[in-house]
Amino acid sequence: MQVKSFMFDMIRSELEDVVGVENVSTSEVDRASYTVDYFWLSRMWQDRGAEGPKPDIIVRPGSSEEVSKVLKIANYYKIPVHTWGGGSGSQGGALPMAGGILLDMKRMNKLISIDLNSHSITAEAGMIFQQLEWYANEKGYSCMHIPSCLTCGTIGGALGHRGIGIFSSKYGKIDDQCMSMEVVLPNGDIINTLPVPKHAAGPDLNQIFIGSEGTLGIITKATFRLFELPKYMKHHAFLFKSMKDGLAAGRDIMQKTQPSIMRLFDEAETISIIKKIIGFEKRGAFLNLSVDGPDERLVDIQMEIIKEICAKYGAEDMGSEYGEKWYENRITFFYPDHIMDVPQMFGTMDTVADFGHVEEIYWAMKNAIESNFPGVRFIAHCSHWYGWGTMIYDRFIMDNPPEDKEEALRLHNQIWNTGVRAAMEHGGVINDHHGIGLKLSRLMKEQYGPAFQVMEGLKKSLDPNGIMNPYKLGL
Amino acid sequence: MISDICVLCPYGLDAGLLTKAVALANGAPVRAFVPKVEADTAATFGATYVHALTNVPRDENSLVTWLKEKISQYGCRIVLAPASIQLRNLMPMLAWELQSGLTADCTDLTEKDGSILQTRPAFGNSLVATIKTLSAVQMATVRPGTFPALPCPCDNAQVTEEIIAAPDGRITVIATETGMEAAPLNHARVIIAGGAGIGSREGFEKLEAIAKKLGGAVAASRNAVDAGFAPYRYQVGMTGVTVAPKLYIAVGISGAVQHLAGMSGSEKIIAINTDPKAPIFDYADYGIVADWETVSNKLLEELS
Amino acid sequence: MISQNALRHAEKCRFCFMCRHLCPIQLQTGKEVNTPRAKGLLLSMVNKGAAEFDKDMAQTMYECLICDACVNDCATGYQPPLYIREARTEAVVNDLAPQAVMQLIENVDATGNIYGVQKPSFAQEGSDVLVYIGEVAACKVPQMAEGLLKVLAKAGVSAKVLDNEPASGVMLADLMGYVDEVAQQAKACAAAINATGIKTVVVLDSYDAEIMKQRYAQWGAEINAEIITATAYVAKLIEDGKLAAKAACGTLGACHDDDRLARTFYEFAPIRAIAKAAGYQLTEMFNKERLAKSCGSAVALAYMPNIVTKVAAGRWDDLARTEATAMLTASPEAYLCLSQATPEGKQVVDLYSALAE
Amino acid sequence: MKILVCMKAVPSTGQVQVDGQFRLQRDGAKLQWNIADEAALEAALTLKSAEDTVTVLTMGPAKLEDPLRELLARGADRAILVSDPAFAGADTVATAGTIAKAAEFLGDFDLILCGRRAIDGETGQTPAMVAAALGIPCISNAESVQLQNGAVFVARRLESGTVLLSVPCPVCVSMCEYTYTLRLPGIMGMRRAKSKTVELLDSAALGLSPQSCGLKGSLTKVISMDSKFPGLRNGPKETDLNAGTDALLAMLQEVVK
Repeated sequence: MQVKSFMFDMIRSELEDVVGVENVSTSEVDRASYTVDYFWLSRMWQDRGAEGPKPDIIVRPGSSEEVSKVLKIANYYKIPVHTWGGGSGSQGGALPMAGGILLDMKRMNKLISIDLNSHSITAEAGMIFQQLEWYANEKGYSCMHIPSCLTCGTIGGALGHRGIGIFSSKYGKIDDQCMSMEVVLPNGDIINTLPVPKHAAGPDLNQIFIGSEGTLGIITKATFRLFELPKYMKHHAFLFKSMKDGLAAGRDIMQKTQPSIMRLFDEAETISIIKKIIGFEKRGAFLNLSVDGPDERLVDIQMEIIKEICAKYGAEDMGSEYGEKWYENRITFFYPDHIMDVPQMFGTMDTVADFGHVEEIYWAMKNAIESNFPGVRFIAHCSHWYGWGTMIYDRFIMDNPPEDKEEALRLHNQIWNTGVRAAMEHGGVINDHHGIGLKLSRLMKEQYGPAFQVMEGLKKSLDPNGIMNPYKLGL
Repeated sequence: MISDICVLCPYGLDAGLLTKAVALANGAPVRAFVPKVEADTAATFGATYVHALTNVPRDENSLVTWLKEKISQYGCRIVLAPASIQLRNLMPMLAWELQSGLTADCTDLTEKDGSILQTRPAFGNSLVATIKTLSAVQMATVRPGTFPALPCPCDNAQVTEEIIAAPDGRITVIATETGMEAAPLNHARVIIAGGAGIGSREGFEKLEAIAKKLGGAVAASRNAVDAGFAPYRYQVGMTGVTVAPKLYIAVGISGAVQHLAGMSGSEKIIAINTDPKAPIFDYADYGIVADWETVSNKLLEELS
Repeated sequence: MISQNALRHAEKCRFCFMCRHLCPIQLQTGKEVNTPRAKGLLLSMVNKGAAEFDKDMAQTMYECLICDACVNDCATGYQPPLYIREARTEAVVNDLAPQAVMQLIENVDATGNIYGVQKPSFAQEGSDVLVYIGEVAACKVPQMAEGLLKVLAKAGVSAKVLDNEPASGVMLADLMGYVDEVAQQAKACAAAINATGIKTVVVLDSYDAEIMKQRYAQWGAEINAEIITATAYVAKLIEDGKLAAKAACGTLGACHDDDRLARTFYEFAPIRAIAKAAGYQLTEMFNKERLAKSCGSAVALAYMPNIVTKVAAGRWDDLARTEATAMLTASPEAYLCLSQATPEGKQVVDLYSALAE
Repeated sequence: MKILVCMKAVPSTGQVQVDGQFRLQRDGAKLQWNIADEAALEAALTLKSAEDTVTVLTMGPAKLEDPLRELLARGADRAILVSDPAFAGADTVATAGTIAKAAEFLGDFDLILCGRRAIDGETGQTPAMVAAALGIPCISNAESVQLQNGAVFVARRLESGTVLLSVPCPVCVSMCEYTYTLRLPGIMGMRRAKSKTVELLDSAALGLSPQSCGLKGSLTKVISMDSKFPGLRNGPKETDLNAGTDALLAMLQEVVK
């Protein structure tokens, strides 16, 4: 943002007039704290002592009206606006690559209402998702959106990149759980999507803004469905001889029953992460699942059917202890020392496909990565299941990446291109629930082909000056 | 077969070490420097040349030059000694005088084409190193009790009397106060460690009573120290001492990774905890799911 | 700069967002720098020469209550207060600390307490226990000190209180980290306590109890007596029948577990026993016990009143979602902070005074 | 009285890496002062009266300059960093030779205080070797050190109990862990230390040829190193109190006899 300092201070005082002096900052310290999110490249860049992407000015809005006024100012002066919630996105979606204004949404963290009649809860989008869950739990309910970043990200962040929680196989993704939203458009207009998520009044505006990653507008409020906290939850684990048997069993389970959690680990991940965290010693494809609900009879019947299906595919019944242990440690996987960290290089290439293509995609990606990049390990598990298919949550791990940061960046992007293209060639979709952000922005046109013009049209009409989160989502 | 091997035990024979020397010598003669009163015991454990020492100065500093002359005089090439406190101080000085390599606290010695390879733990037993000595004379100290003592009487033992006329050391002993104080933590064979589950300082006094009966030492997890139940010097783990005893009893310890890093080298680990899901059980050879106080009371009865 | 060990913790926290939801200051200010992650990231950047430890960064390191909510949450035992305190030492050594903080340090130099006043004395003779009042109760919440002493008298306990009671060092430790000046205060305090020869020390402010129990021994300032929190001691008196329970007062209250009872001593039952004995009907806030949200600390209130008042208001919001009209506390620090933001129709109750009436 | 305190920086975490020549990876791991060496420094600072000086010396990588300056803040008068790539990989003989050379270079000391053993190498040989190299006696395993009219009084812990010794200067004493608690740096101390310089001594300054120090000057060589990390043992869990205690007693008898 090459604006002379006099003009810079004029804009700054205009922004202070909107949100108050104490909610605007240009201090080095504030700017530095927005240069890293969970994206490996931004972490590696900092770890190597390099300077990350800094915003020029941080603005902390307190209401939708303030957001609207800030966007009007940004549009007038054509200053890029990057929206930052929890900052825990793994795709670089919130990184202020173009400098300009960094809109930190976390002041907007108020609970607006809980409607126990229609089982819904409404809150401002800057609230950390765990706070929303606690407000629901207080009344005996739950949003059943429990991702590993429950305590890290905000409501706006989860909606921004179409997040998912571990109970998604039964309770759906964030885009299934969201009923309606208030969004501030790039021109400053404050709009509301229709009050109910299912209707026949034209295309669904919710689904346009969910997953837009701050490029089409800023989500300021959202209403979600509430579920009664499940009284009964039972866990179980099985060991399949191969990933192939596991996938087939998973498909039948999803069609005959409704598990809330189901995770199938490939042989490589079973003998590494699963062994390390829950002490499971055997080889093969480990599967753990949970069934929950208000009625114990319904839970037990489903568990019986699941045991029959797994037996049919030659699985060994490992009892409930490992299943419980996985559930108890579901969050400890993500704390320092357990989760992978620099200096290792790693990436989580989740792709999603129908049952027909899932297995060939798994082998295509595994071979593409391991053959093209010696010294890179590939582990995978299927953690979110649908009636029509599942997703592969696969990771590549390189223990000692190149010392030079530019070389490490180049290699990282090459591995990503190879893996994602291998998935797309076999009918896989670029991402299931981590989002596109900066990391996969360059591959969106390859994924959509001519269909991408629809999104580009939307962008051109809603954000003619291109100020909203530039370089992200391919827009 | 190793020739010119000698064992230095001026303050008391370590029969196990002598047995190991005899084994390493494998037929070659073994020389031993022992107090006169233990001269014939040395012979029964296989020493061929026994130097019966009298008038041994209490301060090991004064013994260095005398021993240096003896070693050169008899051309000893492999010099072994027990890793007692005084000999761990004497041997390095002797090694400097002889400009020879010395490895301390060895847990094993193996013969390799005429010289010895020393094995010893590093960094609290999480690393085990094998070391070769490059100098002509090779020296090593060995932890007492490492090798079993096996009699192997040598009938043609030659005993020579040695009255040590060492210059009187400038160190004068003023007072001695005997008493077996609890073995220091990283020396103890048995350690009983308490966690936050012990709940009070009095609880730790009960562990101390048990430790005294076993001749072992008491340790504590960081949580117990932070809660003020035990002093900082008991703390085992990343920010405390690293230990590797024969037997480590973890009482009321949940098993944080920082604690495990400090005691995982123990030969046998026993965990006592009321919570069956405590992570410590996964790292233990044997677990007792019970309240620590009842188990301790029962132990105290049985031991007294 | 900071020690290698503190840097190790900072470099584990810099990319980890797992405890972001708990920081009571971030929940009010919404600032990214008011999170343990950001502080770890900044100190790692300074260590790698990519950022400068300036006045603003020093200010950030003081925008933290050291309430241990993040420490309590971390599954692998990492501790942001370790590097936050050391950064404060660095700030004071290089004269970068905020002016308000330097003023409190000068007050301590002049008068031994952060308020820069002559610490009111509650001196009295006694032999069963020594009661350590602490500067917050003495200077700012005297009725709580009087309440506790009355309760002990009612229970027939002969309680001694030191004349010009020395500071425990906990305030200075929050202002400048664990440095020699704090250890000197600790040694002086331990000496005064040991001089009385009394074997039980009842500590009114749980912050004082924490530093006495956990740090004094490491600095060679052993107290050869049993340190017990006032809540635990009074609850024991009730349990032993030495204090009669009062009639129900008809008010529904909720107990606030202060930071040290919640996350250092894990002591939850005593405060509730005292509340019942004081005649209150009890309900619970959702965030309670180890997850109790901090309402601020006295030293933080002294150097950043506006932020701490907002944090106290945040704790009142938790009460607002229950039927209770009274926030019950036995900590002078919590009482002082909560009373900065008492909403309409609600009251903050000092349990010792309630029990003593 | 001139007091020298020799200290060693050791990796502070449980996890330790080894490089190609089986040398402990020091640069990756974070470092802390060896626990027993901190007791030695505190003993020196306690003994020190106005006209005495305490010089603290460590041999190690250049990044130890800051931690050394911090020791100046705790009360040491001079801080010496003996550092040179040629010193890397030194065993105890080479280390002791280099430290002794540095001690001679800095002028004759009346009392040398060290920790009795380092928690990483755990050989406990260096203090005695430095003493031998300087031709002075060494008293190891000390619990306390006092000074009375020019003589040093040492309480030494032996297997049989504690012995109180008196010895004239110069002498080398190695301290047990936790016998003295190292004082914290003060704000005043840190401000003074900021202006003080940490003195660097390399092989050239000490007149040591590369062949006589570091890995080349060593008389012992590590030829293999294997690591035993906390492995899962998954032992059986006994829930019956009596059976559990009896099994525990059996194991105890076996170890204690």
